Amino acid sequence: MMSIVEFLFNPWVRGILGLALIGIIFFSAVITVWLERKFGADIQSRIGPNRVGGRFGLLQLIADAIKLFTKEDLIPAKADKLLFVMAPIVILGSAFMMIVAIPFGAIVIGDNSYPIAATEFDISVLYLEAVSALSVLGIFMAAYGSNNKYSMLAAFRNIARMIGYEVPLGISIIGIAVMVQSLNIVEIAQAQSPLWFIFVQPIGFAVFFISILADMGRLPFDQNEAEEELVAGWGTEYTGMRWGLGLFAEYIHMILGSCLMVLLYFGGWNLPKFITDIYVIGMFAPIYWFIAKVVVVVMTIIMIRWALPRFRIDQVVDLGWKVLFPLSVLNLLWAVALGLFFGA
Amino acid sequence: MEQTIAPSEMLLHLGPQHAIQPGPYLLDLKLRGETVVDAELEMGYIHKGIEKILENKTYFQGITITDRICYLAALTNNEVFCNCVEKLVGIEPPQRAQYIRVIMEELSRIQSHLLGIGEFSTDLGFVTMFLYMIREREEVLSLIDMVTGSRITHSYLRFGGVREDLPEDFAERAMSVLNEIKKKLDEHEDLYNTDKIYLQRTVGVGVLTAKIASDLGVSGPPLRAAGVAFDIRKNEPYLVYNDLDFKVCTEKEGDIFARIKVRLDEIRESIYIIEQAFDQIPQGPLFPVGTPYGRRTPVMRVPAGEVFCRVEDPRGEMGMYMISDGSDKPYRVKIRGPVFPTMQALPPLIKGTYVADVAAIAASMDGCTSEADR
Amino acid sequence: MTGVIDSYIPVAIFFIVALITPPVMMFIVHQLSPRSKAERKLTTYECGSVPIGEARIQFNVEYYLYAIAFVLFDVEVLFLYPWAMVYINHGITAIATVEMFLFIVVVLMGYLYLWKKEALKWVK
Amino acid sequence: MVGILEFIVFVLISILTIGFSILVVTARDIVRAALSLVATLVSVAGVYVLLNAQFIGIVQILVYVGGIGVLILFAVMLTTQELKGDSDVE
Repeated sequence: MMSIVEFLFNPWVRGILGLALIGIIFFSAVITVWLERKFGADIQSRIGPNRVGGRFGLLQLIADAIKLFTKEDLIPAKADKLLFVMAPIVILGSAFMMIVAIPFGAIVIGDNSYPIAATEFDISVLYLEAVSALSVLGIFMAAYGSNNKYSMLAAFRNIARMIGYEVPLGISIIGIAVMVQSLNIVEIAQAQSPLWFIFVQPIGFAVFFISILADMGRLPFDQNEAEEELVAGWGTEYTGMRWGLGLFAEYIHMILGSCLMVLLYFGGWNLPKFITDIYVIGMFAPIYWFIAKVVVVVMTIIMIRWALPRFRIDQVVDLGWKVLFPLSVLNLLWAVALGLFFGA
Repeated sequence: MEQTIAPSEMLLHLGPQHAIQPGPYLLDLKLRGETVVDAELEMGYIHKGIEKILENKTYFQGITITDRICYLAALTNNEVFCNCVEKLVGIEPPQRAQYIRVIMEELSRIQSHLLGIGEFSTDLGFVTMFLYMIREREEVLSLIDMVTGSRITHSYLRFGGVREDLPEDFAERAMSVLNEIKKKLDEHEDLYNTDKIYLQRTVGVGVLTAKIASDLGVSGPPLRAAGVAFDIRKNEPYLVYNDLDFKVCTEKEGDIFARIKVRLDEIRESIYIIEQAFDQIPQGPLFPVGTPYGRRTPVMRVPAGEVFCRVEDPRGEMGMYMISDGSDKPYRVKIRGPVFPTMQALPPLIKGTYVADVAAIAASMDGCTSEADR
Repeated sequence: MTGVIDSYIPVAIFFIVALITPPVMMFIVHQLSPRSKAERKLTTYECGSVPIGEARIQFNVEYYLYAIAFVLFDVEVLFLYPWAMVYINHGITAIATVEMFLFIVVVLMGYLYLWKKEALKWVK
Repeated sequence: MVGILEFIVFVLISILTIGFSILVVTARDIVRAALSLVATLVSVAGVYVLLNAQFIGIVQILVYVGGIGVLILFAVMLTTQELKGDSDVE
């Protein structure tokens, strides 16, 4: 038994097995695309995709995949071909690199819990923040590469939004780190086993939630893809799969953002011991529990998308600097006070 | 607009094929960063030559053509055309026909405003509201469909009357639908009035002052939102609007919020008008008795003369100038549509705003390119 | 095979996979998708009009002060991370807390200065 | 074995770093140069991680790519770009 665990904890084995997570996340991104349409349709009291067939229009997914794979790949004549080709790699790479550090639940055997993550290191939260910022550069590359005015406007909006929300996001994460005295996401998740941090730091959660929505570019903050003025944002010149890669990266970002939210504020996968003690079922129960929470968060994000109009870009940046930044500092002070009270 | 571009400026075409547009037109923007420095409007991409076509069709055939001026206001376009011919011939529709016309035109106004508000909502990224509006518009279209037999191009009006009488239980069914819409409208307006993002995006943005509006000849909701109580139904009543009680909805601010508010209010006013019309509608013939005019008027010669008529379109003042030389076809038809002047107000409005506001402002004017280009 | 560095081996594996995936995908697409030649297809999209001027202009970033402020605050936030790890249970709680409080106050002063000087305004 | 592996990785990262830094000075499109600079900084982050200074490595990415990189792009976009003309930038 121990030897198997040891084998599984070999970083090489872990890394290669972890690649399966990419497949799973990719697949759940596809599911999320469908969910977004279907759930959105429910909110708007219409049927949604139903023409292709399958129960609940599920075959639509396959139809979409076929479409993406068989569309002609065009590179505009005026494009900077190198940047144009590299951009989706950077955008998708940023999403993939995030998957490494996120634990997707855990398997509990006896008193030990083994998080399902490709790797585990001390500063994974910081790492996630750093890697997710890379996609902004990818989007800039796409815009500059495709030499399209709408794309350029979109890329600059994207950067403006990033510089507005990265700081509050960072400070709200410090608020968590101060309580746990760790930046390891597994430890942060486990530290919440009696009490979720959303109840401890409601302000911090609000800041984090809004910032991560902005980071993901979901609707009140999707100025970079406002089709009413910027057509398709950075992806205007992209066709078929090249665009599809960017789309998937976006949805992967959304899922990973939701995972992060669950891990930081909704208690991760932790379950009371009497549940995890049940043989076999208890072993995997944390995974289901984690997935259920992530699904709820994803649904909430989708709901927000269909329920709100869009901010203007200057209003977005104002919100980040003038409201969220002070709030996040306030939350930090509150977290320090709590940390001193309980930690010392 | 000057074609010279400073190195830090960008000349961006919005259109002719763009998501903000109900039809193709070209909006050239000169941008400095996100700010619109200069704007130019170019129209005429879907000129259909309707005025010329009308001159080459008999009067009766012309009715069908006027449907095509604007697909959202087919009934009012019919009305202005029939009005002109009726004035030239010197007949007046009987009371019942007039009431039916009022009912149908107000229904048409309701569906047009619903679509206008909905389209505007999409341009703020508020797709759900668009679908809610469309859902309610479908109900209204079904009502119109019950009477006219078609949803978009009705060809319902005839010289001196209307083509069909109302179905038997139309009043009850219409009122039940309309009351439902009124209830939903309260909900929607509540949402519009309280949503912080919506208010940030609309209040004080794209202010059309009464002066600019009247200088450019803007009419309809954009003008009324600027505080000018101008409504042909009140100022120069046609049909039986004199006998009906309604108020002209105005707002003072002239911004996007006010324009949408005026439209929402006008839907309520229209419902109120329809309610009264159902109460007051008399029994009687659909066409003036003792005249040859009826559902089918194959060849008619209209006495020579000229006439100008105007009605209140959902988008404003719809005028038609017609010269007859005594033959079976009009000698000259000139349409004064409400949208062309409204569109002219766009460049001054969007100058100095942000790119994101362009979509919102353009949609809040509720232009119908089809009608502007004719 | 122990050491902190080992936990970065999966990161490296993922990095390589992230580099390889899109080209592989595009290779499949190239096998499946149709090819056709037409000059006009490769023109820049601008709502059906012929673009006037370049997209790569000297872009007027009205909000560059935000960017500078962002770099400053980003770095300042980073100083807080190590502090958050060690300020308790290392015998320096009192002094670390006071010092960090001072640090935050200084940062906030800078923030207020920015606000006062209207650097946090989209268009000046 | 670890030593050899580390050495190989180090050599790879060095080649990347040096290659990108050469691109910074040779690229004629100024935005390409800026992006190469960012790529250089990312590779340097790899060196830091290899030196067991993970925190510095990630701070490198966060500050230099997220912050400084964007600032450089802004600065570059504010300049007049007369340096265009890489072989496939037409």
